[in-house]
Amino acid sequence: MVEASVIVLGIMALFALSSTIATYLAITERSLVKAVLYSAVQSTLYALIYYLLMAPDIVLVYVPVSVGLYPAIILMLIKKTEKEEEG
Amino acid sequence: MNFASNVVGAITPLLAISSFSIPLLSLFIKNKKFYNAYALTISAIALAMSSWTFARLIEGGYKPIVYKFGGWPPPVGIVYEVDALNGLLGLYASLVMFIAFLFSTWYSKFIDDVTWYYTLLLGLETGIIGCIYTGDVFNLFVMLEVLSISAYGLAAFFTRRPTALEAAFKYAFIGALVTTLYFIATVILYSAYGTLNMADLLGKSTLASSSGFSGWLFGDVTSASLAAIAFTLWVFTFKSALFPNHFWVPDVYSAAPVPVIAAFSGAVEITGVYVVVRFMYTLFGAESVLALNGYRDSILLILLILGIASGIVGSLMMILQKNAYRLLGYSTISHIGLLYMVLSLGMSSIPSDVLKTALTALVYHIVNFGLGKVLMISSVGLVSTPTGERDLDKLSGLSRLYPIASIGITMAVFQLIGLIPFGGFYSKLLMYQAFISSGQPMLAVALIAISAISSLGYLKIFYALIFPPLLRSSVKEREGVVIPIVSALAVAVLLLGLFSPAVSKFIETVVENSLMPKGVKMYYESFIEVLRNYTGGG
Amino acid sequence: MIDVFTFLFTICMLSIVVNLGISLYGVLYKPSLIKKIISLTIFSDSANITAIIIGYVRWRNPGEIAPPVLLNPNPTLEDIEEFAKVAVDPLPQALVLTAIVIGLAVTLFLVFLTLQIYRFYGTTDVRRIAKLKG
Amino acid sequence: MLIASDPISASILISLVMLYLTLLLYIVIRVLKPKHSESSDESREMYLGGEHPSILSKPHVLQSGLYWAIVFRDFKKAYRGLVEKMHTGRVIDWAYYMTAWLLILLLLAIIALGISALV
Repeated sequence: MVEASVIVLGIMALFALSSTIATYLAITERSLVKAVLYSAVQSTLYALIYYLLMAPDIVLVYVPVSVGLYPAIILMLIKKTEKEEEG
Repeated sequence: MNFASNVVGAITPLLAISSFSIPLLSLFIKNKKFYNAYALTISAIALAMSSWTFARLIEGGYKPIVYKFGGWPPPVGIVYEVDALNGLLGLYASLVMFIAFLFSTWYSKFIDDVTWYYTLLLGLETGIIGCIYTGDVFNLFVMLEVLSISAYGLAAFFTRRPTALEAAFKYAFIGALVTTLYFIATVILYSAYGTLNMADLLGKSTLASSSGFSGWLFGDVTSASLAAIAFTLWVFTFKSALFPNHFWVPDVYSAAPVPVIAAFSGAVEITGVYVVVRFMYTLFGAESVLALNGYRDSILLILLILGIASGIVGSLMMILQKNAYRLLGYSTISHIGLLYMVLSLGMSSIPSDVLKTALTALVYHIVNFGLGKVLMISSVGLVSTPTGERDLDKLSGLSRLYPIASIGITMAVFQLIGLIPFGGFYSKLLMYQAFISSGQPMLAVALIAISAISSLGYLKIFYALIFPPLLRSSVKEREGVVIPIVSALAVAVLLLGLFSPAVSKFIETVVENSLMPKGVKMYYESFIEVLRNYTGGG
Repeated sequence: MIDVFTFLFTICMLSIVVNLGISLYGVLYKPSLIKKIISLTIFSDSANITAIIIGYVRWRNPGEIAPPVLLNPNPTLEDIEEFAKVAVDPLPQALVLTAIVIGLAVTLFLVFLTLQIYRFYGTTDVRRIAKLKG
Repeated sequence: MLIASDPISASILISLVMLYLTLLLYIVIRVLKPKHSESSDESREMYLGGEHPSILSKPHVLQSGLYWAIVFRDFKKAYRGLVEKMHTGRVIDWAYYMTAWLLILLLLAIIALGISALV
């Protein structure tokens, strides 16, 4: 028999692993726009982990800042500067 | 006692509120003179409060003063705990900041937007005083961030100069990384000890090693302490510009406003040194878990080696510089190296009276170096600011226009090299004694070599600014408030030397009542006393 | 059951630590300033989530777990004891809130700085922004 | 000798070293002091440790020319390492030194823990 809390924990581990993949892609990706998108994916996964870790108040702060504001600002910055990272 | 603790708690909120209210005030008041007076008054009040606090400390036999924020008792709430060491350093830092503000009243003629400048500079002072007075590891993080953000802003203050932007980005990117790393360190400490209070950590870290129990909340106390101290040391060697982490200093110095440079070398880097001392001697002393398998000893040994490297690299690079402030940046690095050399004499093989001499030399040299450096920077600033040049070639002979600057530079060079009637000599003498009696004469040789090499670098400033005849016709700016600053500081460095027996004796008492076992015990006991008062006398 | 718990938690912690390492590499060694900003946000997020995981005291007392919110307005002593057993540690959450706000300020400053640097140097590649040397 | 632990002899010793240093510096300044008259080949060589000859036409020695002679003669190798390997002004070059220091700290911690686990 599998407990519900184990399932929750399993989901959390899954999220954490995928966030690692997203981070790796965000760092290695040449195209900066794609890198921002990967980092937004990572932020979303982190937000879900926060929720599972019983920190809903953090989610409320974290989602607008990290999923909304950061990518928007950085995309604006990219629009004004460079789109590709040099080798 | 109660009133004294309230004064301690009031300093940082006062500074912070007055800093943040400047942007609001700027909506109504445009006059530059108002902001000069405003900022100067605030920093004078802070200076008065910190000196009053220190006077109360002396009066109370160096019994640490504890202030509870919002009345929450430690270890739950944030506390400020002022013992002899941070009382003295807080007084010293607020003095340096006061001089920086005084110099700013003259310097503000040359900058356009004064409001933003003073907001950031007051923010910097908030951060410095907060970092020095705090008795809470997480509050240290917050204050470090306040300090850092103001410092990044001030480094990038001349947003139209590419070099200022470059320096600021080099400082800010790694600075942001470094403060986050310190956040991780505090979290690790909390996870293992279940507390963020410094005195509580001190008690638990010592207890854990003697009774051998571990695993409070998460993981093992020993490994958590080791990891946390590794991160913390890296962070604060960056803030205090020790050798491999020193790269930001010359860049920031070559482009920041002059009073800010004085504040940086006099107070910001000293704050870094102070935190390292606090962690290595109070929180994780010779008896704590950190002493496991010689970890503390080996870390101190590495700090010693890095201190020597820092001194040598800094003084060698000084000779090469063309920018006056960049040169002074490398001189700061070399002096920070000397400070770390004496700081790291706390290995278990070294007897405690040698350690006491070493720490006395440390505190004495902090004061000597800081005041000498501020004197130097304000003299050079007087010469260089009206022309807007920082290149030594272009400044050549200009100090002939300002006799007071020539006097100031001469005195400061003597102080920083360490010539005999000046304070710098006596603190280096104490260092020398500590090295010799610790049984490592090579360290004393290194000290003399560093002083010798760096004297060539100081001679360069001397030779560029004072010796050559005045070539360009340059308009002389009125010295104004710089004359009293330079003369007061020159007298101060001379007095620090002339009364050196009394001064070193006084500093020795301070060290004995803060960093030596007796002082650490007092630090812990006053925390316990506050706790007991709260729980009802039990 | 405990083994499964430990295993899954280890996976979580390990991937966060790997994230920290990757983003540390990004901040220090990636040449593009924008990439550095992205790495820095990931780095501070990972630091925050480490704090939250530490505050999640699931392994200390297995069983019920709840957010640190007391529902009963006039709690008795038993209520509070019960609450202390099931609630997660609220302190790391307070720390993280502070850290998020501070991180926002720093990131905004860095974005502004990068924009200014691009205006003067015409590049965001740090290898070419090296006027200050020696 | 160097091993003088009492304050008085240490004081005398250090003052002597300082005096010696000051003398040395004084000599350096005297040797390098600008001469407005014809300069001999010897002094020409002193100045021209890697500098353009045009500096001799200037009324006094410029900053950049002063130590170049000494620097180039004695510390050439050390400076090449310091300037070209370390203080290049590029953040990525610093990062190697900084991470090395962090790694040393962490490595020491791991070694200390490892020893206690073994013993």
